[in-house]
Order: sequence, then C-alpha cells, then structure tokens
Amino acid sequence: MDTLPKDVVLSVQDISISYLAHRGRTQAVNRVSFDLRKGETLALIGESGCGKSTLSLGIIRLLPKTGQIDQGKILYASRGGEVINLLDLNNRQLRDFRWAECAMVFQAALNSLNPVIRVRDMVYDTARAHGRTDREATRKRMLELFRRVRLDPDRVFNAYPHELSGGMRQRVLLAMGVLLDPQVVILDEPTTAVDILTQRTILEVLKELRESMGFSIVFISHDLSIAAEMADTVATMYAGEIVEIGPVNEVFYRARHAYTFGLLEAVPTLSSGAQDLISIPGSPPDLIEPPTGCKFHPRCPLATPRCAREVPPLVEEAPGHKVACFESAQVLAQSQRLAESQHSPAGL
Amino acid sequence: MRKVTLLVLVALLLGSVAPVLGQTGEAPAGTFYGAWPYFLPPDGHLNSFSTGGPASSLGLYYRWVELPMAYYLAAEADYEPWLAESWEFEGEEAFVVHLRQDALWSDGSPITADDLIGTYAIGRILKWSDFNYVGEVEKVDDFTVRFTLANPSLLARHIILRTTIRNMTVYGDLAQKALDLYASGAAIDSEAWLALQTEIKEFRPEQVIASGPFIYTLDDVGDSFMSLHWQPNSIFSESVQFGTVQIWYGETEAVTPLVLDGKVTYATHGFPPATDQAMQDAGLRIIRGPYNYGAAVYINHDVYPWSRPEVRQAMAMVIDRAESAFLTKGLSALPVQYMGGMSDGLIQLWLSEDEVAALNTYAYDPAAAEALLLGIGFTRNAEGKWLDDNGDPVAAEYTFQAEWADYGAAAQNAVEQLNAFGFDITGRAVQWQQLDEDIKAGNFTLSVRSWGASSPFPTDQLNGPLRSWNYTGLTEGQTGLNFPMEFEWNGEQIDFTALIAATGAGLDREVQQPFVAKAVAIFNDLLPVIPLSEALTNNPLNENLASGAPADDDPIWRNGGGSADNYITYLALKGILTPGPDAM
Amino acid sequence: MEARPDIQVVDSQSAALWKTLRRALTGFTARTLLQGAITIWAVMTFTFILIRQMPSNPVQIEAERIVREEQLSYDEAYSRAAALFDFNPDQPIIEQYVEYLGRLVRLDLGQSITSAGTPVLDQILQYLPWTVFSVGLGLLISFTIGIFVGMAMAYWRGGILDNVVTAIASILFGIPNYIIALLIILILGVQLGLIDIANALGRVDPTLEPGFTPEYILSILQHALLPVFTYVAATVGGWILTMKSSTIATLGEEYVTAAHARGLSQWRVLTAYVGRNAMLPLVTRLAISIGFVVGGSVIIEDIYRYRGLGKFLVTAIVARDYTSMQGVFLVIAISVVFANILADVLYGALDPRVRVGGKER
Amino acid sequence: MDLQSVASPTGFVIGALCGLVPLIIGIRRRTFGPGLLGFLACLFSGFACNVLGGLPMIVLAVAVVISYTYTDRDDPFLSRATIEEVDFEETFGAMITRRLATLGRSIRVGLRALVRNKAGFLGFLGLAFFFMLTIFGPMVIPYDGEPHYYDRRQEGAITLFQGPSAEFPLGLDWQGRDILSHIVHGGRALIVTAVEAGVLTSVIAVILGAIAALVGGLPDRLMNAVANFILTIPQFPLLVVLAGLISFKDRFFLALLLAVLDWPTLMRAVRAQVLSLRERDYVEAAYALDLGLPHIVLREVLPQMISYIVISTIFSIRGAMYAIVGLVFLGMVPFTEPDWGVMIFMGRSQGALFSASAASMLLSPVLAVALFQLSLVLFTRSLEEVFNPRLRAGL
Repeated sequence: MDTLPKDVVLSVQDISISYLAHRGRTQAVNRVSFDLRKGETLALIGESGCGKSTLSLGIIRLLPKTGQIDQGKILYASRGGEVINLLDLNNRQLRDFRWAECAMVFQAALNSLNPVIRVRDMVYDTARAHGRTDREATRKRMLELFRRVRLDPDRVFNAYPHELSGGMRQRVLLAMGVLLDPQVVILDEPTTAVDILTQRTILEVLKELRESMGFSIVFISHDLSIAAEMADTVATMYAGEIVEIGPVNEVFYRARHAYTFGLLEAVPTLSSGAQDLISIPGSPPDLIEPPTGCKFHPRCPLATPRCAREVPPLVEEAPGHKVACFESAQVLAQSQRLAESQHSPAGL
Repeated sequence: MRKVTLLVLVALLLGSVAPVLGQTGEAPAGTFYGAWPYFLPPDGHLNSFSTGGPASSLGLYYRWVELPMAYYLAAEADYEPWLAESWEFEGEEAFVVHLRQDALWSDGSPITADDLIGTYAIGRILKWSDFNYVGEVEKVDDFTVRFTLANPSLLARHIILRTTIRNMTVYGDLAQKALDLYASGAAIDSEAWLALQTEIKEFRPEQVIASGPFIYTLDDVGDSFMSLHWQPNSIFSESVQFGTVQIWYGETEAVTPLVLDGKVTYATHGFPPATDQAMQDAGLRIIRGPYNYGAAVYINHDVYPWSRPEVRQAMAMVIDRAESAFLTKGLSALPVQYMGGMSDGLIQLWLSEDEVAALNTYAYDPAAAEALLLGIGFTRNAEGKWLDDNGDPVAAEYTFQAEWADYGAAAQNAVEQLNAFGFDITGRAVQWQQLDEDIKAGNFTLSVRSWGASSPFPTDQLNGPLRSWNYTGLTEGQTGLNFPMEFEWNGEQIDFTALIAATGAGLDREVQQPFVAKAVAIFNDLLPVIPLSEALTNNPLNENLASGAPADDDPIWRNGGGSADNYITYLALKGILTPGPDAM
Repeated sequence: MEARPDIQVVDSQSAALWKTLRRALTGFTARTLLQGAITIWAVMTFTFILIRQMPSNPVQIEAERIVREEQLSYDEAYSRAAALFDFNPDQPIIEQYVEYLGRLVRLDLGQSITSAGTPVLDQILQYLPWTVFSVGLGLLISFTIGIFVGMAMAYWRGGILDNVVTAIASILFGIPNYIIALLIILILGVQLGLIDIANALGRVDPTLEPGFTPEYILSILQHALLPVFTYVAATVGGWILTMKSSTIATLGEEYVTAAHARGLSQWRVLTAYVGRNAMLPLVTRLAISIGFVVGGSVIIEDIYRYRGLGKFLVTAIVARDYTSMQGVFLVIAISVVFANILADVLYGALDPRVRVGGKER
Repeated sequence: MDLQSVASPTGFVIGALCGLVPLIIGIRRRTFGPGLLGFLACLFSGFACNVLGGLPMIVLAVAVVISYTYTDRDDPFLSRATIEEVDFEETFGAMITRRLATLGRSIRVGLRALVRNKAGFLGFLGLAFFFMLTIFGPMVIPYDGEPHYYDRRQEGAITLFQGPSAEFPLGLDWQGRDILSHIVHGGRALIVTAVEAGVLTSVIAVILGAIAALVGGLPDRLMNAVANFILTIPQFPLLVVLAGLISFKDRFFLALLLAVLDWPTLMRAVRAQVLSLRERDYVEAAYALDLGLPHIVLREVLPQMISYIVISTIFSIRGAMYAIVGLVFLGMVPFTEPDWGVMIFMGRSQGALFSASAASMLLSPVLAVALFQLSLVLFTRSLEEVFNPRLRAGL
C-alpha cells in the first residue's frame, strides 16, 4: 500500500507518457514527479507542446487511444485518507473519480461545452453520473456557485453555451468544476481566449472559490504573469520534463534554468517596451528523436559541450527549488540582474 | 311480325328461366393464370366504352367477358361466327348481320339487335373509326341489324364483325340519348355532342353484364391480381374448362419471376431473348405466332444519299437479316424474305408464284452492294469508308427507341453491320415518344420502326409505314419519311397512295389482286423503308397449368398474339385448352 | 419521485424538446410560409409547362396502344383515342393553365385525362398512403440503423465491425435497387422457394376484408416486408457511411473529452454529446428524403407489385396523363417544401445555434 | 481536356523524357533512390496519360527528390540569428526550391499516411486497379466489338449470351461480344464524367452553402429558394424535355448538368453545418481578423466537415454514374460502345438478370461500379489521416 505525507493530496511519481505516432513513439511526458498539497496551487508553465496538457489528461486518465502511460504512479489521497493509485482504477471507478475528486477545466471554453444542450442539462448529467439524483439540490448548489462566480444564475443555468460570452462560459466551466466539491481542480489555460478584464474577473472568482472551498489547483499556463499571481509553486516544463520546480518567488526572482529565464525575458511588462522583448529562438524539439543531453541545449545561449553530452539531473539547489541545469549559477546571476531592472518581473 | 314477337316472348321467357337454369350449372374446376397490367380502381372501372374499363384494362381477357360477333381465323382468312350467326353484303350498299338467337347475357336476358344498335349508337358519339365505313345502323328485326356502308370494303366487314356487343341494361340510357342526339341531326362537334361524349366517358356502371363466360366486379380487382369468375349463361359457358381466371398484375420485369416460378399459365409481355431462354430452360413452352410486322430501317428521303434507291438496295444487301432477326428477338423474329412491304405469309397468299419469284429478295451480298454503289459513282476512301458521288462520306446518325429492347437491338446491329461495310453510322438512343416526334418532323436520317401492320389486309400492311409516318398521313409541316408518293416507275406514272387504296377497295378479292401484286413489286424495288425482320410472339405457355394446346404447326397459332383474335382466347373458350395438373 | 429519477429526466427532456420545438415554430413568420407557397407555385407552373413540352401527348400514346392491341390502323386508333380523352392538344397552354389554376384554388385537381371521369384526387388518395407507409417505414428503419451502426463504426474505427460494415455498405449502396429487388425475388423466391412470390407480393391479402382487424394489419405488415427490406438494403449503406463520417468529426471535439472528464457514462456521452451533434448534417438529408417519400420508389413498387404513387406516377408519365402527373408532382412539391421547412425546424430544435429567426449576422 | 487518351508508345517516350528530369536532379543531389523512383513515376504517368501525365509528374517527382536533401538555412527557427539578421529577401530560384521542398515533404507525408492505414491502402490499390484497368487494360485486351454471330452461338441457344468460361472470363453479351473487353474499354468515360460531376457537385454545394451561411440575408434566401426549386421540380420530365432540346458532344457539360441538379442536398447540409460552426471560437476569430470568406471556408470550415463532404462526393459520383446510364438512353449523349452505362441499360432491357448465362452482362458493370465506390470509400480512410490530424493522434 502506498502512503503519502499527510498534507499531500496528489502525488505524481515518475510518470512517463508516450503517443504512438507514425514515425515511432513520441515521448510527450518524461519521468515527471511532483506533489500537490492540500490547498496548494501548482502552476505548470511552458511553451505549447511541452507536455503540460498531456500530463493533466494523464492525471485524469483521459489520454487519447494512441497515448499511454508507460511508467510511474499517480497517487491520490481521498478524503477518507485512503491512498489510491489512479493507474489501478477500472473504468467504473475512474468515472466516479473524475470530477467528484478531480475536475478539469479545459482550454477552449466554448468547445468544451456541448453546443446543443443547455447548461443545466450538462449540470444534471454530471450530477447524475455521480449518483446525485436530487435535481433540486443540484440546481440549488449550481445556482449558488454561479452566484459566487458572479454570473446571473437563472439566466446562465437555462442558457445554451452559444448564448454566453467567452468569459461567462469560462466561469460556467469553473463553477461546474467545483460542483461536486473536488479536492483537485486542473485548469488548462483558463484565461487564454478572453480579454484582459474578463481574465481579471476569472482570476478573482477563482481565488475566492479556492479560499472558500479549499481545493488544490493544478494551473496550466504559458502566461507567466498569471501563474505568478495564482501559484504557490511553479514548475517549468520543457520537452515533456520538469526542468525547474520551486516556490513561486524563488522561481520567478531567482530562476536557475536557462529555459525559465528565457520565458521570463519574453514577458511583456508595462515598463519594458515591446522592442526589448527577447524571444527564445528556435522551436520545441522533436520528441521522437529528442536532442542528446539537455534537451534545451540547441536553443540555449549558455550551452556548453557538456550540455549536449550529459543529461542534467534535477537537483534541489535551494529549499524546495529543484532545477536541472548545469549552468544554473550563470542563469541565477542573469535573473537577479533582470529582477533588479524590473521591479516586479511578473508585475502587471 | 307476329312470329318475331312470339320469338321475343319465348326468348324473354327463356331469359327469365335461364338464371335458374344457370345456377344449376357447376363452375368448372381449375384456374387460368394470366398476367396483364390492368387498371386498379379508381382508374379502373366497369365502363367498357371508356379507358380504364374492361376493354382497355383487361387486355386479351376482355374478350372472355364481352364477346365479339365473330372470330377471325387468320390461317383460313375467314370468320367463325360467335355472337353473330351469319352475315351478308347487300350489294355494295349495306352489310347485314344476323345475331344468334340462343346467346344470353349473364343476367339471363337474350343478346338482341337492340344491344348491337345501342353499342354502335354510343360508338358513333365516341367517333369510332368504324364510321369511316359505316353510315346508318338499323334494326331489321330483333336479331338482325343492317349497316349501310359509306365506303364498301372487306375491311368494313372485318371491323364490324370483330366488334364486341355491350349490354343495354347497363348502357341503355346512354344509347337512347345517343340515338336521340343523332336523330336530332346535331353536328359532330356541337356542345350537345361533346356533352354526351363526356357523359358516356364518365359513366361508371355498377356491374358488368357479360356475354362471355367470365364476369367480375370491382371487388375482384386486387392490387397484385384480379379474378374473373365463370358464369353459366354464355354461349361458351359449357365449353370453357376454367372456373376462374386469375390475372397477375405487372409489367415485364415484375411478371417474369412469376412466369419462371411456374405461376403463370400464359403471358404476353414481349419478353427479351434472355428471358425467352430462361423460360425455355424452365420447361415452359414458347408460343411463336406472327405479328405481321417487324423492325425496318426508316430513312429520311430528304437526305442525300439515302434518297437514292440504289443506296437503300445496297443497304438491304449488306445487313444480314438472319443475324439481325436473331439479335432482335432470338427465335421470335424471322428474317424478312420477300421485302415486299407485306408479311411474307400474306405475300404468298396474295401473289402468284411467278409474281413472288420476280421479287428481289436482297440476299446478303456485300460484293453485289459494292458493285451497285461503285456503279453510281460512289467510292471508298483509303480507310475503306464509303464516299458518295459528291465525295462526301456516307455518314448518318441512326436513332432508335431507348426503351424498346428489340428495336434497339435491331438498330445497334444494323449500325454494326453498316459500319462493317464501310458506312459511317453513329447510334443514338432516344426516348420512344421523342423519336416518334422526330420521325414525324423529318428530324432524323436513319431510324428504326415497324414495317407492315397487325391487320391481315394488304392495304393496312402496305400503308403501315406510309400512312402513319409519311407526309401524306401527317399534319401540315410534318414531312416524316418524305417518300414521294407520286413517281415514275418502269416508265409509268404511279400514284402510290391511290394504288394502295385500290388494294382494299370493293368486295372482290380478284379485282384487288393485281393492285396488290403491283404495289408489292414497287415497294420491293424502291424500298421506302427497309424491312429487316418479322416479329413473332414469344409467349410462354405453362403446360403444367394448361393442357391440350395443339402442336406448333397447328393453324390456330397463325392468329398471333394481339388482344383481338388471340389464339389463347379461342383455345380457352372453345374448351380445347383444359386445366393442367397444377391448375386444379 | 426521487426514486425514479430517470423517468423524470426523460420527461423533462421531452418537455424541453417540445418547448424548443414550439419556440422554433413560433419563430416562423408568415414569410417562411409565403416563401414555401411561392416555391410551390413556381414549381407548379414550371411543371405545368414542362410536362406539356414532353414529346407526344396522351392521345398519341393511347393510339399507339390501340394499334398494338386491337389491330387497327393508326388513324383509326387515333380518332378513337381522341374521342376518349377530355383533352384538346390544340388548346393554347395559357388557357389550360388558367383553367387549371382556377380549379386548383377550389382544391380541385381535375380529372385524369386518360381515365375520363376519375378525379385525380381519388387516384392520389388510392396510392399515396401505401407509398408513404412503405417508403416511410423503410426510410425510418434505414435512418435508425444508419445512425446507430454508423456511430458504432466511428467509435470502434478500424475494427472488424468498421471494416466489414464499410465493405458491405459500400457495395450495397453501389448496386441499384432494382437489381437488389430482382435478386431477392429470383434467389429467395424462384431458386430457393423461400418466398411464395405469388402471394407474398402486393399490398395486402386481397381475400381479407379491409378494416382494423388484427389479420388485416398483420397482412399489411407481411406484405410490406419485402419492399421495406429492399428499400432499407438499398439505402442503409448511405446512411451508415454518412453517419460514420459525421461522427468521426464529432468524436474529436473538446466537449466529448470534457464530458468524459466529468465522469459521464459512455452511453450518455455517445447519445447526448456525440450522437446528437453528429446527426446534425444528416437531419437535412433526412428531411429532404422525407420530401421524396411520397414520390415513392418506382422500381421497387413495380417489381413487388406494391402499387403506390411512384408506380402510378410512372404510368401517368408513360401515358402522358397531364392532369394526373401534375397532381402527383404537386403533392411531391408540397411535401418537399414542407420537408424543407421541417428540416429547418428540426435542425433548430436539435441545434440551438441555428434556430430559425435566431441571431443573424 | 483529352481524357480519352490511352497508354501509347508515344506516351512511353514522353514519360521517359520527363523522367530524366528528376533522375538527373537526383543524381546531382546524390539521392539516387528517390531520383530513380521519380524517373519510374514519370515514365508510368507519361505512359498512361501522355504529356498530361508526364509534366505534372515532373513537378511532383522533382519536389520529392529535392525535399530529401533540402535544408532551409534561412529558417528563422532553426538558425541562431536574431530577427534583424535573418535575410527575408530570397531569390526567385531559392523560393521555388523552398516551395518545391515543402510540396515534396507534404507528398511524402501524404504517401506515408496512404500506406499506413491498411483499409485506406486497400482502397488505394482498388483505385489503382481501376486506373490500370482503364488506362493499360486496352493494351492487353483488345476491344471485341464485332458481333460473332455463328461462331459463338451455342447449340440450341436462342441468344448469343454465354456465361463465364475459360476463353471468356466474364462471358459474352447479347451480341456475342466479350464482356471482359467491354469492361476494360468501357469504364473510362463513365468514371471520368461521374467523378467530374461528383466533384463539381461538391464544389458548388460547399461554396454556395458556405456563402449562404456566412453571408446570410438575401443571398441566403435566394440560394435556399433556388435549392428548393431544384429539389422540387420533377427531374425525369425535365430531362426528357432537355434531351429533346440539347445533346452533348462534350461529356463535361453532361457532368455540369448533373452537378447543377444534384447540389442542393449537400448545399443544405453544408449551410446548416456552417451555421453551427460560425459560432466557434476560431471562426469568430477569423471573422474578427477579417480574413475573408475563402479563408474561413477553406481553412476553418472545410477541414471540420471534410470527411462528411468526401463521403457525399463519393455518393454524388455513384449517383452520377447511374444518372448517366439513364441519360445515355434519353439520347443526351451519343450512344457509343463500349460503355458500362450502355451495358447496364442493355443488360436490363434484355432481361439479362433472368438468365444465368446472361446475368454477367448486367452484373459485371454494376459490380465494377460498386467496387469502384468501395475503393473510394476505403480510400477516404487514408484521406482522413492526411486531412484530419486529430484522427492521426487518435481520440
């Protein structure tokens, strides 16, 4: 029987996920581990295609048919204190687990709502799938949640998805995500397709919900400013691997991985004009035949021959701050310089 | 006069007793299974004067319900009296029919002169073509009717005798109105005339009163089959051996499986050769009787070089008619032998041996055809294709009826054979109604349609293509074949229209014969159309369902398979055909 | 009430469907109906002219028949046929048209030309119900099978079911229906003797009294078996393959994954999330097919001697019976137009985004 | 367009000449394998379709050959240069090369997708078979158009029909001609016209449907009215009347006519689907960016509906095939043999189905049509893989 530290609700241990592609296996997630504590918000950041979404789909075991979890464990501590390995669940148990224990809010808000049925039917569907057949109770709870995410409850409840604006849909999804009072909510880019004001509203209601309900969040984003605002812990993913993980301030002010630093450099701030922005050149690597050594080395400005040869291990360089980079000292120096030049690196 | 009254009285008496008598007669066991696309109510009804009524709906089985006055035996070129007892011409002015006095309707009443007169009275309103020949129709006595002849000919006799008589209990009111209207001298297209016409057409009798041995009601008309039931009072009630006639509904494709499955005694759907083969393989006997017509190459005589007789003669020699006939209908088509515009059988009947021997039979002979064409200045080009004397290619489009498998086949084969000879012919299928219009309008070069006619009269046969498809028989502006009907032939000016008319004029065959011989000789030489084959019926007869059909060489089969004078009608009503082992 | 939540759900859902339907219907302005009426009128007029442009005319056709069957010469046959029909080929077409319109506004379709005295309406009423019953039933069965099998194939894409059914469906759909019908009769009926083709065909056992008796209804169903089966066999391949291709697109949708993430049962996802969305493009196709149900399936009706409107129409076309043809075409036009309106309503009911009278860009 | 061309010796020479281009390029770039394959492809397609096959194949083959060795040195994503240093000005030649290489890569990806899906590959083989049958078949099996009246008549038979035998694998038709030779020689015109009709139908339907849905308003109403009108007019009388008025020399116009009569069904489906899709984020985004109708249709809407449209196209092709059979017999096109359509119609009117020895004449072309359709349907599996990346990744 697996055990978990008392406050850890979800523990991903050494997970690898691959897709069966035409040319061979795509290693989408490679030996990733992290712990999520109760009430904690973990932000997974990285470019598109780095494996963030795959990882989250893997957690709720919703990978496409061609995808498979090659190794590792995903341990989950239920409210009763029982620890279960999600990879051992059968279909029936999985269905019960999803949403009731771990909900996921998908990226494209409209597209994750069935366009032809009303919001309330989706709500009832969800409730009924988890044995909550009392429609009135479900309705009351949902209306309450809608109110909390600042939606006009009755209107939204009876609306079709297309009758709602992008921000409203996103909040509907949020509210639905916590309908069954899950311990973990996975948010996949919750604020991508909405305007800046809506984004704010969403973040605010999210914070409120988190405070009042106390769930843990896995927050997937490529938007560092939002991650900085929401997260307790930040993990940077590159090419299917977590290359740096640590407390939010530690990572943002004292980044130790060249890739994280590259991402930070690319963040527009009010003080820096667009012309100062520096992008990371090149594109994410081919995951079927990844580069040798550190997978980032072809794009890394600090790369040394060693980087191309050896795979840097993930080591804890500061309390709770692990990084996989041979040149972490150099990066740290640069990022401190950057932090000084910008009073608040993630500041908006 | 008293004698007549007495007779009527006796007849009426008999009539009133007859139903009682009739009921003692037992319906024979056994069922005859026919097949025909009859009309279903409401299109189908019991008014035999109107389309959808028995006359148009029952096909050949109509004459099993309402009998004609006589039946024409083709082999003997003579009539067998049915409802009529005898008939004679009164000079050239009139034709007198004496009805049988013992014939009864199914309700037991006698069939009298009033019925015949009423039938013709209504027919006059409906503009029956009989009145092309007939003037007045008068009652001589209760069983004798006198037809004055507007246009005396043997054809008039043929038409009158084969008319079916309708019952005046059913149609009496209409007949009376018709007689009154005619007596009033109303013009033929007057309001009153048209109104009565409409009334007649829209009349829906509640019952059929039959003179034939079978009768039916609308309840007997189902969607997959209808039934005729035996009735005891007909002159054929005793002889006929079938108690029921069950007619399957359906066109060829729907009926074929039933035939193959042995569910049909006799069918008349004009089956294609492959089906013919399958029916033979299934052990059915195929009856091949003449139609007196068949496929012919139609030619637009306005188009050069087809207007030249030599070209047509050459065509006649390069189309192998044996091959053409076989491909057209298998064994149900015979190659035309004499090429005289009349059925070969009729030519033998009408022409002397010498006259027959003088006809050109256009045996298959490409070499002779080549010589003929070279003789009029035609040449072959390097590829062997023919050029006419102007140097133009001998090319044409050959249109044929898309829906008619046999004529389509005849045309396609003709195209193949003509091209093999070195003409340049393209086939084009056309919907048959469209093709009719095209031919009438002269909007074609080569096409296929019938020579001859189903009628046993030389006039009708010679006229077959020429009256329906040539400018003389068409409305204004239509040229049709545009075969000139007045021309010089052998140094003699010929009016072909008049010549053909003369073949049927008068009542004396001996007078007509020389005209027939001459017309045939002219047709044979000029070939207004090129006959290819003569069609035969290929009607399956299932001998498990009906026995007693005579051997293939029996003269009755010469009667052909049309609805009138059908051989099966004769065999069944006379009791020659009896239910087979499977029909009981 | 709490013990039977499923029923309640179904009830409320059907009520909801009804409500959306009603709302969609009220979205119909007079404009839609007017448009329909104009289409029907335009088609009617066009058809009126069109069928009179077809080569030949009723009298000529009947004359041909008389020549063939009665051994009369063509002119004799022609004059006989001319007197039999209430039809004057020389009447100007505009006059005929005005007369026809005049009768039509009194809902009088006129009388058949070739069967004088028979109202066209009677003819249509005789044949229409049988066609609507048999072809409609066939369409319904075919569509239903198509939806479910197509969905299953998409779901287990590449599996045995998919491959086998694809092969069967493609080949069946590639063979014209008359060949299927004839092969059934020839093989099952004539060769193997499994079907009594003498009595199994037609619309109903003619010896039974019409009425709502169990025997009569049973006989109707028995006799409809072959045509309906053939109709299904000839069309189901189309529905299966279209549904499959439509489902494939839907299966990749985010909301399907999202529904799984919410822990919904497979069945619920397949029906309410995948099926309902995948069906959308098929609904238009279905509605158009419904419009053509009244036109019948000519060849199947012919071969099975199942006399319906399709067979009747062909008979009328062959005989050039203008009024009967016109009547049937009018019925078809009306049903097609209504089926199209129905398609819009149905689509609106199934897909709230396209509701009639909904938001326009 | 001369689509009646058959494999010919001239074509062989043309093909060989065309093939030299990729071969030489291949040798110069030291990609011998692809070069040789390119040569063979050009040879084959030139042989099959003369210049029409040879020239396009040069382009395709060269593209593939180039794509093997081409590396885009100016690719900003692969070079370490900053944006200022990247040279966006390229010579015309370089641009052509780059484009060709891109094309070549997509061809290779497509070909791989083609082979990967077993069912799809089977469909491809089926189509290739029909291609070979109609293009090269005539070189192997001569047309048997002469009626062989006496020599092929069987004892006691009343038709010239014969069932399959060793000498005539598919038997003889009603004129005693070899059915196999008619199948080989008679498919091309029907297939080409039907495919043209099917594709035209879909093109018209997609364009009009998308315009109706995206533009809305008057065009929408107008197009719906026209669609309703076409759906509602009785087609048989229409065609009968048209056949009396027009006859086609060029079968392309026949295809066009069929397409004009056939588009409304698919158009309505496309319209409805686009009405739904236009609410999608990406379509809205495309709207917001004012990317224009063609872009929205081609890039956003079409991929979403592609498999539905492809299957509809296939059904249109099938429908067109049987419609042509009917139209040949309305006299709209000259009655030319050999032709599958003529075989089907003659087979039916000759009652071929009722006789075992004759059935082959009707069933052979019908099965050919059915198998052609099956090949198309199976082939769509591969197309789906090419066009629908989501499917490639699985569910």
